[in-house]
Amino acid sequence: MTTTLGMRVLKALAVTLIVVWSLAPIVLGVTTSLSTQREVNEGPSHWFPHHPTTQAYRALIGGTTGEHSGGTVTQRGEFVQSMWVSAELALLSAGLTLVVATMAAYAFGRLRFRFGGFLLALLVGTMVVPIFVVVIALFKLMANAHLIDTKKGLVLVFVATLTPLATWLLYTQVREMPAEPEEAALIDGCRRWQAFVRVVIPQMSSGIAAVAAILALSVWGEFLIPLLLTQTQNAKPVTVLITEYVGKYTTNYPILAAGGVLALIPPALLALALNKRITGMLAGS
Amino acid sequence: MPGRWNREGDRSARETQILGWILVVPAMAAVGALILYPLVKGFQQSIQSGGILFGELPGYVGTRNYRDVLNDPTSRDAMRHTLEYVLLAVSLELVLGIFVAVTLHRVFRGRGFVLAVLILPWALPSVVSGVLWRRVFDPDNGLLNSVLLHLHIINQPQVWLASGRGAIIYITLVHVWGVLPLISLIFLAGLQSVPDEVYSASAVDGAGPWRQFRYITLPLLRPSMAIALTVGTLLAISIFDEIYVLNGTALNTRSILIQVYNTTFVEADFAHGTALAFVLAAVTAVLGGFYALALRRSTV
Amino acid sequence: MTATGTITLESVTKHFPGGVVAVDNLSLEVQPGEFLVLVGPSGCGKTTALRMVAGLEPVTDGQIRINDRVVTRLPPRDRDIAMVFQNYALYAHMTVRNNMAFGLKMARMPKDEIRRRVDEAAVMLGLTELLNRKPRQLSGGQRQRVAMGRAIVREPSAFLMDEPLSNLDAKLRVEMRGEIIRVQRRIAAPTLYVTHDQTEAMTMGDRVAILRDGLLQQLGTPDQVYDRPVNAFVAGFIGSPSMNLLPAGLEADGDGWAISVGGARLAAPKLLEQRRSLRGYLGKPVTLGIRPEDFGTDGGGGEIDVTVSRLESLGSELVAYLAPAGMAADTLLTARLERRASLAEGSATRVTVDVDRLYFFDPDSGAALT
Amino acid sequence: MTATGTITLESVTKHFPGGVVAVDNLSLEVQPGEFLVLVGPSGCGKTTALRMVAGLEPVTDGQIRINDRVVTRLPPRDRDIAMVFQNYALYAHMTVRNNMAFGLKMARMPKDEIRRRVDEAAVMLGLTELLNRKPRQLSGGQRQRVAMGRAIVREPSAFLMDEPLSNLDAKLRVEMRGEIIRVQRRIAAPTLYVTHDQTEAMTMGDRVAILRDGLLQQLGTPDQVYDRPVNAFVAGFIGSPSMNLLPAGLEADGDGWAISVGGARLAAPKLLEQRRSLRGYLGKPVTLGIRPEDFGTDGGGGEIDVTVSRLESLGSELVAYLAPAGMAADTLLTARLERRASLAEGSATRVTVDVDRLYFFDPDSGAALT
Amino acid sequence: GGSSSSSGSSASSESIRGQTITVLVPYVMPQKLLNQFTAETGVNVNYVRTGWDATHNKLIVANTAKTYIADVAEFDWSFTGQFAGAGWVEPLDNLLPAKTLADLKSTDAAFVSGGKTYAACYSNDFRLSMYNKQMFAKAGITSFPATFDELATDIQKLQASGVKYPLQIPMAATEGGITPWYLLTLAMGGQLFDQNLKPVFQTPDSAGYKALQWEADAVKNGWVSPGSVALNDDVALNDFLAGQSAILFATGPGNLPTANDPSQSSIVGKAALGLVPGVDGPGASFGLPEGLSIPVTAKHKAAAAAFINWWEQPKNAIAIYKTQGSLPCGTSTIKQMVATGQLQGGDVLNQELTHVGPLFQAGAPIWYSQFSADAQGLANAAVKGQMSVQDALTQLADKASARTQ
Ligand SMILES: Nc1ncnc2c1ncn2[C@@H]1O[C@H](COP(=O)(O)OP(=O)(O)OP(=O)(O)O)[C@@H](O)[C@H]1O
Ligand SMILES: Nc1ncnc2c1ncn2[C@@H]1O[C@H](COP(=O)(O)OP(=O)(O)OP(=O)(O)O)[C@@H](O)[C@H]1O
Ligand SMILES: [Mg+2]
Ligand SMILES: [Mg+2]
Repeated sequence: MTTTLGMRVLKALAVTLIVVWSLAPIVLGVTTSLSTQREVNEGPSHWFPHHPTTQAYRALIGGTTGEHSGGTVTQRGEFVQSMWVSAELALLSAGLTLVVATMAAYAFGRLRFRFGGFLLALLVGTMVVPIFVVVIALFKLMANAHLIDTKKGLVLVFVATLTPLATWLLYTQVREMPAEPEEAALIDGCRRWQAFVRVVIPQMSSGIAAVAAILALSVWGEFLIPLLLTQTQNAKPVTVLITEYVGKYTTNYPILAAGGVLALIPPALLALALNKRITGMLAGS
Repeated sequence: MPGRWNREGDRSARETQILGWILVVPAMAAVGALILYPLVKGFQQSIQSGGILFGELPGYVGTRNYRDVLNDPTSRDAMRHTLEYVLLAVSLELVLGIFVAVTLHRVFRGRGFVLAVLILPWALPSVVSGVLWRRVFDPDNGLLNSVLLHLHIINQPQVWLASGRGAIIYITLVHVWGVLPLISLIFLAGLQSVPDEVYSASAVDGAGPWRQFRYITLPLLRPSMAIALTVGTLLAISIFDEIYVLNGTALNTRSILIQVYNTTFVEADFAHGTALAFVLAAVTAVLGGFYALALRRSTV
Repeated sequence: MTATGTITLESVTKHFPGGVVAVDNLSLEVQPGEFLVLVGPSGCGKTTALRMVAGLEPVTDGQIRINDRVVTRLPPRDRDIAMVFQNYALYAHMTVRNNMAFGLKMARMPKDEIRRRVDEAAVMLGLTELLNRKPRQLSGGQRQRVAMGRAIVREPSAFLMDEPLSNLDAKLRVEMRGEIIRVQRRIAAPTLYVTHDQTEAMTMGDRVAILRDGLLQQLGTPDQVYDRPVNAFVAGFIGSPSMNLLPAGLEADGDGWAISVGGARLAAPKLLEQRRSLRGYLGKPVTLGIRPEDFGTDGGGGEIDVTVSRLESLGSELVAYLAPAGMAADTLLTARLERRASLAEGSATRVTVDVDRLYFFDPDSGAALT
Repeated sequence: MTATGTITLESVTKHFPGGVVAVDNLSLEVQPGEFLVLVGPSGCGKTTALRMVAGLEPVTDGQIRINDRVVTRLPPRDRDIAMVFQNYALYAHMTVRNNMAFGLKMARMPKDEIRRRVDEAAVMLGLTELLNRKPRQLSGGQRQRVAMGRAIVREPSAFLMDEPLSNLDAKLRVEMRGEIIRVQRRIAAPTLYVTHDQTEAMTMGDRVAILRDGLLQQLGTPDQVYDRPVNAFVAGFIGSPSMNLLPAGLEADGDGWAISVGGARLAAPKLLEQRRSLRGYLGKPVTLGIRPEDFGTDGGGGEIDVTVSRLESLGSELVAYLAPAGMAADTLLTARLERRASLAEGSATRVTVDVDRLYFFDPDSGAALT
Repeated sequence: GGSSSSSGSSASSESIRGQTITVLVPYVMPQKLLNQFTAETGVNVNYVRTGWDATHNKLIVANTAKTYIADVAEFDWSFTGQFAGAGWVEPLDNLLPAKTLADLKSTDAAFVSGGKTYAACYSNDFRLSMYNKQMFAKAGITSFPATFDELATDIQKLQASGVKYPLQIPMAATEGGITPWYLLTLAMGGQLFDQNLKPVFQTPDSAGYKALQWEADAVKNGWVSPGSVALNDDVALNDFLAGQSAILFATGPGNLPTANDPSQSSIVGKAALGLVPGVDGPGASFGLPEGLSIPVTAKHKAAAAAFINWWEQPKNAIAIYKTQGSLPCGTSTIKQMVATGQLQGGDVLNQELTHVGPLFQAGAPIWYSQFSADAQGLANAAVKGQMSVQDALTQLADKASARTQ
């Protein structure tokens, strides 16, 4: 659509605003990660390290050997391993949740079946359940099933906790989707589920991409559930590992910040990758 | 003779029934086993005594725990604070979330980058963002103080989080910073089902960007708004990390969930903890239901 | 005793929530291999009827059979039909080729055969160049042709087409008409075809069904519905421009009958007097129908004095709007005349009417008086 | 010296990504208050042209002016146009009333006035009963009328209409044609109107522009393009059924000319010899054009021996497909004949041709020889 | 030490061979040391390092669910009342060799409840002060103040010499922000609770009251920076390390090495430990030791006991100290470290140890955590001036009294 210069300036302004708002504290994180603990302690004059160093990153990846660091000691390989765990958890959980939720959303949105409305309300209603209420029973359940400290177990729990939101989001999209192409598919000889897989899902792909981002990022940032359900490096995501760098007396800011900065990379890549799938209005031109 | 064809059995409708059930089974199973079942257990916990830990015999105590937590003055204060967090955070998130989503809904060069930047606050592990914000708000050496001092906006360092109102506002801002990506993505997802052609038609009808937003985007975002409001309320009502990191369990900023956390994880009093958490969940559920009903008016 | 190649609707009714009765007790049989055209004013229930036959819309009441098999409650896929949707309903995420191939893939047809059929249909529809585009890169007419292609590659047991040519230009439309008929004849699939185009209705249909407010008005061959409409509604609906319907009186005039219409008095042909139902209207008001092409500027028949209100040239012919003398001021007769007819707008003249081709209807019920 | 009420396209070009040139160097002026009909085969660029005028599609090259104001880079809302979209583009979330009122609300018109205008348009369009429905509860034709209503309530500085009547039945279409013209005349807004309907093109347009593959072929009054097409393409495109185009030879014959076509030989009228451009084709092949209505079964003119291949009755007339003797086996002439012409399918007969109305084209370039 | 004999408990070492135990502790342990343990006992160790804050949460959840989580688990002194009261941990009295238990006698008082010892100390933490020798020298002060009066004078001297806020006390509403009050209460010669666990801090003449008043005054008088009311202990340490203040009050012994670590500290070589001041002469301090416990849900209790015993051997404890920085607990171990000069600030530490007792004479009560949570909020409100000291302490006492019912 043809647009005016004023509009374009406004848009640029809006974009800049979003970038600055999101990025400002992150920049602080980056400078912190490039400082030494000492410079961080020194405060005001040292927001930008006078002597930038990648020491924190090296410590994070390669492990520390120094003594008396009061619990902020890192071990070689640990961080990278946790990043992998996080990535694996995010992708598996988001993927599985998408499958489960898309199916449910379609059923609730398009198929008339008995108790559908009630089930939808029940499902979406569980969104409000605070983890504190279920944590004991959940822990027992997982322990009995030997799922403590396994990625499998975490994925299951994530799927259960994210499915309500994902279903709701996708449900609204199913409702807005024109029915005709799906009907055409039914006439073309599809079973309902085939029409669903081959026509409805591709039709919704941009919405699904946005929901996928929401899900993967939710899992990536999850803390309490993996904290309680994991023990060893086996299934310990990066969010949990990073908290271990907070010691009893001291917090190693650079290492913590470096961990945070590195933990941002996969989500950012994911957003970049999904950008193309998320179609928008063609603007600007 | 109406309905005389029904004897043949309605295969089409029956298939729909069956498929409907098949499609929702996985979702219901996952949620049923891992949320609903523990929820029932949790509810049992909330109407039981705390047990030997608190010098009592285990057993059901009815609504006693609920009465206890509702009568506790600190809980009451925490509820008031939580209400303030929720109102402030949710209204900010709604406005900013729609703003961000609408901006990013337009395809422009570099959108991928902006999208990637947008989600960073959310992707940042909460310990790290807590530590960073602490560096910002630190009363002695904080970034905020040093910037404002430098600009001569203030002439002595401020203890940002000491006073009630101010502290709640700052903490809410930190909260919104972290949650905005999620809310924006919810709206962005909602915008995906808005067909381009209505924008063409409305442009021709003389609607400028603002009024397109007002009359096209906003009404079509209704369903997403219900979701965003619910999620926003959910996150704000259970605000925890931001407060804990920035101001500990200080009374002037204490939220319900800090109270819940203290009760369950510090005091190991799951009976009262879950009771309080159930109160919280009930409030959220009522609000969520209210949003959903208020915004239900179907769009198409 | 199965009748292959039929579509039968038996007392089919459709209520929409909100009290709209879209289709009302419709009974209709598309006979083996027949091409049945469904016409009617906008909103009369044509699309709804088609959708019920396809199984997309639950039937409120009644029964639908395809090839004598009751399909009323069967899912669409078990009905083996192909449908062209009024709004195309293309698969936005598939190329033109895949849009057309989809139904065949679902039928697990071999790849080669699919390719062959799609290519063939693409040639027929002039889509060969566009096979790799996505629907949003097509013009309206191109999309419509893809929708058409998707149906014809299927070779189903029945065709349902909802205004499949409405977005095509006249030339292409003539070609497509031929192609559709050819395909349909070859497959011998019974076809329900909705159109707004008079020419399509008249030339393609073995029979024509006229719907109004969900109610079937008439079902007959094109000539039947044109020449012997059962009521004023059908008479006015079939034929373009529409038949002129005028209040008139039927009077005895000497040894014959005469028709008084406005200031004019037309001598009725003797044949009229043999029509039983007309006799009762002698001396009473009737509605008189005159087709635009039954006017002339020379030759015999009755004569009416008119003022030429407006002339429209269609190139090949002339449409004249004529204000007859002695009738309500805003009455205008539409006449199709030879393009070389020498008339001038505003001038008063006298036109002839072919009195052998007059139609009569009851002024209240609209029923044809035959 | 502003020309109010004009739309001007100056060398407007549109390339789509992927190399499609949808509109190619199009220059066109819709004059004050003029109703200009844009026709052309499916996919020739009509919609694209309209969208560029509306500001919905960026112009690759060229300039667009409305009322002499350059609008090429202005957003749609600053152009004050109303448009009927080919696919309606209704606001799915608004009722019919709000769909129509939207543009007026945007113009901050008083509530009463909005209500009045919408009600008025609804009556005109037969939508009164449907004002509180949502688009998805409407039939195709009803939706199209809403799209129409949305445009006409506006009283804009220019109208753009993209096949606004394609989904309406013949009767309604005739009515709507009149209404559109009335509204347009009243507002005196220049109008670009895309249609596939010959009758609409011929009766509504002050002038007709014919596009082909994005290129303007001819711009002229309906009679001009019908009677004096500039090339074989226009000749074939305008008029329905299409003009018959046949390979023929122009030969000297005694003191005059003759036209040999297939086995027949038609004496050319004297007048032909005065056509400059024709002279050079003496003794050479030409493309001969005969309009279907220029055939007859009696009367004078040239005569051609034919076999009746197929007859189509349109009720009011007869379309005959005739295989001429002495021509390629699949050549079929289309003739529009009196419905009472006594022909039988399969029989051999002789038809007459009005030799005064023959058209000639260069067999290679297709240019008309005048 | 004689490893083979000491690592075997009363259970035969053969029966535990081949077992695998899970150990859950918030500190890193070099694999090399674990390998040695395995070599000695045949027990494999699945060592789980947890986050400091998270450990308690994990244990609470697993124990409430009555589910296995580890064979050897972290046990903070503050857990004692809660965990022992709920019966979540095994008493160690019969599981560890008497000799080991005796060596830990002084520190294990914090882990005793109902006469039984529930954990073996491995991190000998207590509260004392750290100060900046250079600033003291500049202000002309030669020794660290032993009494609160001296402290007051010295603070004024320090201010006069240009240190704006000489004192650093964390007062945020966190566990780290409330310990200074506990410490001050003890140092001022009082107690928080009497023998019957009745609160005794709410009257103006009580040490607890004076202590909180002292903190509030420190804010008011500008001894500490105004931001102290929102200051957590780790930030307080950082600020001290950055050379922003002269005295860090109520810190742990493990922080001296940190102050001398050039990668973290700007005051390398300038920091020294100081005894907790008192009313007249050094005051009392209290220990916040961490120990190793065996949950009742443990699968291999004998092997777990063997591991704890192994850890407590001086040789191993010192090796672990070198990687973790947590001060060992065994009397013999400390002696050995002081003797060999492996302990920074050893003499002051040794002296302070003589003043250290448990915060609760009879072991931490079951409701300690609740009390602490209440205290954090109320004390914080008092130092901020949002509540009077009297009101805050009255409320706190009321709550505490209600709990003891
Ligand atoms: N987005 C696009 N990308 C590529 N090609 C396109 C796109 N949109 C249209 N086209 C092509 O541009 C040409 C002109 O399209 P346009 O829609 O203007 O045709 P039209 O004249 O309106 O045809 P119709 O009568 O069938 O609606 C067509 O060949 C079409 O395939
Ligand atoms: N979902 C619906 N809810 C209520 N009424 C509906 C719905 N769909 C269609 N209708 C109404 O049912 C009637 C028949 O609609 P249908 O689409 O069958 O008409 P149609 O004959 O195909 O008309 P057109 O020629 O305009 O496409 C119309 O009056 C329409 O408004
Ligand atoms: Mg229809
Ligand atoms: Mg078009």
